[in-house]
Amino acid sequence: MSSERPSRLFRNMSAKIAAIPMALTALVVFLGGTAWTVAYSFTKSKLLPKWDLVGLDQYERLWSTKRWMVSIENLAVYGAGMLVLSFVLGFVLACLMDQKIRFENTFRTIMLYPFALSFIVTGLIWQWILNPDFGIQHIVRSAGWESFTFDPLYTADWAIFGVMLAALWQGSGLVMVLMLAGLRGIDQEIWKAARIDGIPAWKIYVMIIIPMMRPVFITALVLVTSGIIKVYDLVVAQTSGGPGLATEMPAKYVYDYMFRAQNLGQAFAASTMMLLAVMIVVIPWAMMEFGGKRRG
Amino acid sequence: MLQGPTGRKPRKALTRGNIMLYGTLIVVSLYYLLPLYVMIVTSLKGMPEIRVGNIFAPPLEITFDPWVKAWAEACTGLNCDGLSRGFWNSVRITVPSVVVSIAIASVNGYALANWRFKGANTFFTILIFGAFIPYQVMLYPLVILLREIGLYGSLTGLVIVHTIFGMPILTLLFRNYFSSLPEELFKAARVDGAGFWRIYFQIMLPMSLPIFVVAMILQVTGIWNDFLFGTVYTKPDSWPMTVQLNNIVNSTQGVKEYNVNMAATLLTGLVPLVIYFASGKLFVRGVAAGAVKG
Amino acid sequence: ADIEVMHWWTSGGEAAAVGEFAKAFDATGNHWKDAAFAGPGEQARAIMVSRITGGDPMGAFQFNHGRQAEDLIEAGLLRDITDIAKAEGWDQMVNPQSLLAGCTKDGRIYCAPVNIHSWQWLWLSNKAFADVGVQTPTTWDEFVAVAPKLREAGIQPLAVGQQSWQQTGLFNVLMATLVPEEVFLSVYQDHDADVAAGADVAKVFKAAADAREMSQGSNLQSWNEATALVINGKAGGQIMGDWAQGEFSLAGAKAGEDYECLPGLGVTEVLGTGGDAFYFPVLDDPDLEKAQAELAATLLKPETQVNFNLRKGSLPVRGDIDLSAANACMQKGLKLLAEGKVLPDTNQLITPDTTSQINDLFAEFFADASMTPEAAQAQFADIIASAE
Amino acid sequence: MNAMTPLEPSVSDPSVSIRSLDLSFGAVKVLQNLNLEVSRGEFLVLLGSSGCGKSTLLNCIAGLLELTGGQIHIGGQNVTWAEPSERGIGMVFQSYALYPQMTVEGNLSFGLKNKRMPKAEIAERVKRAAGILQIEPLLKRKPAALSGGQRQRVAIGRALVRDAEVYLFDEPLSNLDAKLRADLRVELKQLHQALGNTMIYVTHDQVEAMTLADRIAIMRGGKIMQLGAPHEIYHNPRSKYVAGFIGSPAMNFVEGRLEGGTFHCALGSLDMAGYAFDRPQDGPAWLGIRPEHVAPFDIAAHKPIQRQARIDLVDPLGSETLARVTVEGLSLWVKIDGETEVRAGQTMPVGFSPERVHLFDKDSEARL
Amino acid sequence: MNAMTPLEPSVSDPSVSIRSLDLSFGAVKVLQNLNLEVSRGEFLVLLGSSGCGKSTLLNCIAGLLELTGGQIHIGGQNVTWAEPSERGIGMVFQSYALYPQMTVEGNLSFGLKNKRMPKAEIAERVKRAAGILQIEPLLKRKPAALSGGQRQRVAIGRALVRDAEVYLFDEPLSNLDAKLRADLRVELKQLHQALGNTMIYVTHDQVEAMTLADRIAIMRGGKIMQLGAPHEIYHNPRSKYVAGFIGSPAMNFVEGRLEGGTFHCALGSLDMAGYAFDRPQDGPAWLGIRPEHVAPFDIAAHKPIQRQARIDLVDPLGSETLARVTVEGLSLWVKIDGETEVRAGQTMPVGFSPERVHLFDKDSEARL
Ligand SMILES: Nc1ncnc2c1ncn2[C@@H]1O[C@H](COP(=O)(O)OP(=O)(O)OP(=O)(O)O)[C@@H](O)[C@H]1O
Ligand SMILES: Nc1ncnc2c1ncn2[C@@H]1O[C@H](COP(=O)(O)OP(=O)(O)OP(=O)(O)O)[C@@H](O)[C@H]1O
Ligand SMILES: [Mg+2]
Ligand SMILES: [Mg+2]
Repeated sequence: MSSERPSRLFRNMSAKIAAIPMALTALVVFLGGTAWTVAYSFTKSKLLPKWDLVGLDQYERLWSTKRWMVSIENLAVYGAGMLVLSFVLGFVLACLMDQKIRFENTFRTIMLYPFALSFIVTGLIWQWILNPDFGIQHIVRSAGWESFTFDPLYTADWAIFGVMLAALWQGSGLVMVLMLAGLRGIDQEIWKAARIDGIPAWKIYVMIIIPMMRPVFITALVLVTSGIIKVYDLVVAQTSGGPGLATEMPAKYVYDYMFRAQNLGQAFAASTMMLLAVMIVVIPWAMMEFGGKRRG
Repeated sequence: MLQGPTGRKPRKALTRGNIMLYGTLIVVSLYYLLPLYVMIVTSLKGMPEIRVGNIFAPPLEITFDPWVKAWAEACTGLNCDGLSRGFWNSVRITVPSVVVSIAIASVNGYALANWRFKGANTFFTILIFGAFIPYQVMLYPLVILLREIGLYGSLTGLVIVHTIFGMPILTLLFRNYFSSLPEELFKAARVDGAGFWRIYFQIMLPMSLPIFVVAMILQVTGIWNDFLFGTVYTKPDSWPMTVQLNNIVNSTQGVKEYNVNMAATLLTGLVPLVIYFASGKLFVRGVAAGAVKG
Repeated sequence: ADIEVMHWWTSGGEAAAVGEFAKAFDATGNHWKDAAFAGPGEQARAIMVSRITGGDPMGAFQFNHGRQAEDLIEAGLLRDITDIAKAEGWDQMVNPQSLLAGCTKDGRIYCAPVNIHSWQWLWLSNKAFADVGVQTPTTWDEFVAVAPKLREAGIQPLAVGQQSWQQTGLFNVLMATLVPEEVFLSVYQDHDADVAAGADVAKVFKAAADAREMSQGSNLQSWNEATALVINGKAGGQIMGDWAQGEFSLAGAKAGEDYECLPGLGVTEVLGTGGDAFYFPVLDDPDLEKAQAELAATLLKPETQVNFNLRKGSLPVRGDIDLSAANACMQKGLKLLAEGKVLPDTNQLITPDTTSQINDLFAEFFADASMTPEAAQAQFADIIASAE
Repeated sequence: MNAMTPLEPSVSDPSVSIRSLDLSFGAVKVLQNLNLEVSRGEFLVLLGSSGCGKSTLLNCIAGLLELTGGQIHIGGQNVTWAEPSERGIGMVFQSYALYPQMTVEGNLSFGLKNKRMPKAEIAERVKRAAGILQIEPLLKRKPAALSGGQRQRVAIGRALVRDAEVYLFDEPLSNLDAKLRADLRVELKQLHQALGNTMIYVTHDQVEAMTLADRIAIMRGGKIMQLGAPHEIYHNPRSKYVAGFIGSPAMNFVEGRLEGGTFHCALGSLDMAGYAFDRPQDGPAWLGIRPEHVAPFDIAAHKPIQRQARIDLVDPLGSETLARVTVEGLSLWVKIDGETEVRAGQTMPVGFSPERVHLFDKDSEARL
Repeated sequence: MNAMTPLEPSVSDPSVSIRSLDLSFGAVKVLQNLNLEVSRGEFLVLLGSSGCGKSTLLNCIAGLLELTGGQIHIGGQNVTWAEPSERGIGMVFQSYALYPQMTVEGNLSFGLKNKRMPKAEIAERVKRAAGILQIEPLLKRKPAALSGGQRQRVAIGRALVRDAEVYLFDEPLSNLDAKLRADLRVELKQLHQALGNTMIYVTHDQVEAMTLADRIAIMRGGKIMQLGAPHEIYHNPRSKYVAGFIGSPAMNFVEGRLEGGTFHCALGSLDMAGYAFDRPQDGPAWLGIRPEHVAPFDIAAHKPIQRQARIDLVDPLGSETLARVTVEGLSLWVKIDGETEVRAGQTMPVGFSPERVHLFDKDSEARL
């Protein structure tokens, strides 16, 4: 009898062929691109990448730049706030939307529409709305509450929250929709069982639905975090990193050095640091999350 | 005999729960609508009124000129035909990019979730890592890559770029969704003699409508609003509408016409808006209801 | 032949100006294929560089002349147009000559300057000063002196958008006008850190601190919102480049009646000669090369210069033309140019890298009232010391 | 509303009482004017063909479906509109509906934790239920890593740990092997006796129905056909449907005419002397006789009615053997004890007595 | 690979043959060195306690799980690594696994469409299967709008419409009522006879096992304990486990010692003359006797061994009655026919003959 195990290479051939674009993207673009970036971070490339090695100079400069340090702090505050807020808001809204409400489509579109608008202008609108001279503060004050103060964008300590307000406005709709899609996949029988168990609705969500939606949460987590790490347009449009350095972000540092300051080497050093940080967190996590058993 | 409540529970519109529910939704909607309101109001005002006025005040004198201008008259360089110029380019870019990127990512996600093979997870991990790489960092390497394969400057090249950048999140989105569907269905289909593609099209796809909508929302928005890739990887002839939007809105030294900016932004957002609204029906409930017991 | 020209002039007035170029170029039997992309700096530059490195360059593109294109020139990607310049006699008629210097690298010319934009203007609202019952100031110092009055009356003395390029621009204007020209040059041209740390520059930082004081409460981002305040009389003044002119005229304000413009802040009447220039990537098609040459020549022809700059609101790069149609403020500028009261633009002197470090410094300085001028100056000197 | 009197006489002290219940899914009417009273501590088994509405009825009682019409009372309270959790019920779902992300232990204890029961007691109860259901080694697994029968046991466990006034079981033992099923049957019976709560239990297993039930309700097409004690259902079915439905293999039916106490059919004219008539009525009728009441071989000799039969088919079940025989052109099933050797083709005498037959009207199918 | 000889003698013309199969889920070893040969056209029933690995075995045969070790041959081909679709199998899943977004009709025809069968033939087959399964009115519904039993029937239908060389059925009738189940049992048997394909069928219903099977495999903990014809399994169990597992209610066991053909136990010393010893071996042993082999009342008089018994508990099942009795302090189940009236508390004689008992070694539990 032929008991030869056939070559593993040809098993699930279609699947492997279908995954070629992914493999190529991963290897050539992401891995290759990262390697390229890291390599050129050791050069003093300016407008064009140039193989002109300077060792760790770019890194030394990077870590002695105040703006970079402040950017990292800002990112930490912004990231923590955005993660928590967009998940809470996105999930709570998705739950509300899942209550078989009327006009679901309208509500959903309202919450999602900001996502469709270019930040170049919405940043400006939020600037206006948060502007103490003619925005909300002005309205409230002219309504009689003279001492009302709301000018986050012009107070260094609060500016980051002003940015968050706009970011949440733009991005939470998407998180909501993603969660809603997850909720729609949940078997109604589970609800029945939980109702029999006499569990209050919020607890059903927390204890049963959220664990069941783990995959969707992971997707949302990656989506939101990668958005946080890459945050750029919004800051440029809304505060240009100000007041002072109060809303500078690492990604903005990278782009500014790349295109505005024409110092590719510095930009690459900064992005290498960002990628390194991401790698330290993401790779072990992803290996654990996706490498193990088939299903969670 | 039959006293007390009987039959279907009457649906009272004004229960406390409903007031809370709709109340919350309406309050939240206000947060989402406030900036939109400001934009609309501004787009209907003349410039002098904007310079003096209160941003929340309704226009004293409604004018649609900014809309007309944004659509048909605003200049970008020599061409003064507003947003309308790039509209079809945008469509030409968005349609294939959305279709191709979603198609490839969903097939990838499906292959990863259901047809596990060696090495897949390593690639996938790199891919997820790729989600965190700032686009701009990859700008030049991709230029070089496309140049080497001879696709630089073509629409195909741009579609490839959009596909590449959409791939990490979309693949994750689909992989995670597919792996939360009951595995037995996949098994049953294999026994039924369905191959890789048939299972994908006939079993997985119909059960994944909500997630396809999410993917579509992500991609349509992202690609429709993109102008960086659209300009970096193609020629001016095929630049998307957002270049016009950017030009109208973003001129640094020239005069800023806020009303036209607002109108242009709102106009550009209309296409995604239509998609959002139209996709509502696909948000079906209980996609796998009745499939398995357990 | 069709020449694809990439530039960032997109708003209505700018577009009309570009139209003049196109008209003139098309008249030579070629065709100006327009590719406009707004926003100099990050994105436009990314596109241009990508197009060039992607092996599919445009025929010509706009840059701020200065040191931004150095790398491209070194990489041999840009065409040497020295012979065209010679043939057209640019070395004779370009005024000031420093413009051409900005295009020159190792003795070869790589770009065609087309206009001059200057930063050194103080725009003042007559209405604001009338409201507090004082004469509109004619110098910076007067302005500083009346500032408290304005503030008492609830008028913002100085409107400054909270973007670092505006703040740095303001500082450089102070630098160019409040201390002798040599100081400006030794700091920016020679990167002399000692001078940068010295007493003269300290004076400038003091003035910058005054400006900071006067701009407190200016809760704005973009420069034209600030201009709008000046137009409405809600702010006393603004230091901004000549492009602010456009906002005033669009609002129907008249120079001399509704507002005043003080070149050189009324202190040292001098203009920086920043501006735009066109570069020409190396192409391997002789037809296109010929067209490129014709384009370069056309850009500096007298009538092209007149028509373009009138529409653009900027100053022409040659001194031998008549611009009597220009408005009062522009006339002031022309006069200064003619007198040779010019300074090179900082873009020509320092790299974008240094510029952006200085931007960061002033962003911080203007946002943080507790940062002393001395501390800021020390950092400034460090940056200058490391400048290339 | 229509003030109907319930079909069945009211039981005393009803625990669950269902009045004129209607339920439709869109256009599909699933339950129609259904009335049912279950007394406190009663074990009621619902039997009925697949798709007749048993699960739907349980769902209505649990409050998981919105009624189209009618009322439901539990423990004397009108709970028609009450939340499922307010009804004091425990339920085992036909589809299990386990919480997929919780371990077996989590599934069992979740409801209890929610009631803020002390930890020790929860552990105690979970342990007990797991013991009864023989799932102790699985407590740390998630449902996905369980076999079908194990999942079903977890589903039962989730109901068992609770103190409910009324338990609703939807085919809880269908995926278990005979041995385990017998064990659990005994456990359930004991539990029911110990706790004294009301049980409404859907099953397809007649042994289960017969051994567990205080009363059995036979449903058909959303209506209750007969409600009574097991022996009554078995020995005194009110209609041909019930008679045919209960008993395995099913009752043999012979078509004929009843005339003055004699049944005329292919078997000849049979004297029905000894049959306990309900309401004798001449006309076309069905005669039913259960396979176990057709006596084979020598026992046939003792029966008033005897015929020769040819054996067509033999199904040895071990403890007994089923034979399909032809008698006078009619095909009948006969149950023979497992020790007698029979072969297809053989002939044998068969006999039965009129006391053991059932007569039904041809048209109304009601018992005569 | 390890060249093992299969445990069971090779059947001629094997349709499915499984050699040294191992399967683990992580650390849990589910199937261990399992060998099985099923011949062409055979109807093999897998019986075993819940969680013993039956579904896992079917999944392995279908190619839905990756083996840890061993080989599977179907129709003479080594299919160990083949795709499920290449194996020529049809399968009914225990969890149904219906395609939720397709109608019942779509579910049934999906496999056929995959084979590019002509439309007319698909329609024909679907109609036939729907007829057999009594689901014609449901063809346009989606699974979510079906009852549990209806879903199960759709799952069966999906396998039935196909021409598979081997059918794998995982408890296909567990959620159906007795009547339908009997109907389908007959249909399946006929279908099997008509098509002549191999069937591997998991069930918990012993009647199903006995009536359908050509051979029964009793599994325990991932191993096959005994494989044989139904009557052999029933009458000649090779081990105490098999003896106890098959038969409902389960066999009664009495502990004692076998010494020189006499079994000493609480019932006294029983002479085993007449018992067909396999390999008589003195020592501690179990004596097993099925409830239906304990003769009650007058029949007891004919048996060699007789005792007085007190009835503790009576379970009337209709066609028969189960009684738990105490004999000499031992508790035994006795099956009594349904017509005899018995009451708890009554005493009666019981008897059995040594031919009907089963003796097992105390330690190895193997048949003596
Ligand atoms: N994914 C898994 N991980 C770990 N153990 C598993 C997994 N799936 C099944 N098992 C275990 O493997 C054993 C065999 O499961 P299988 O489903 O084959 O049982 P079965 O014989 O079909 O039982 P049932 O009659 O209850 O359906 C069970 O004990 C089960 O707990
Ligand atoms: N959502 C639905 N829409 C339409 N019809 C439905 C729906 N759910 C169930 N039905 C129908 O209602 C009838 C009763 O279903 P139910 O589940 O109560 O049957 P059941 O008695 O439990 O049957 P089984 O023994 O097969 O589980 C069935 O005929 C079924 O097809
Ligand atoms: Mg049911
Ligand atoms: Mg199983």
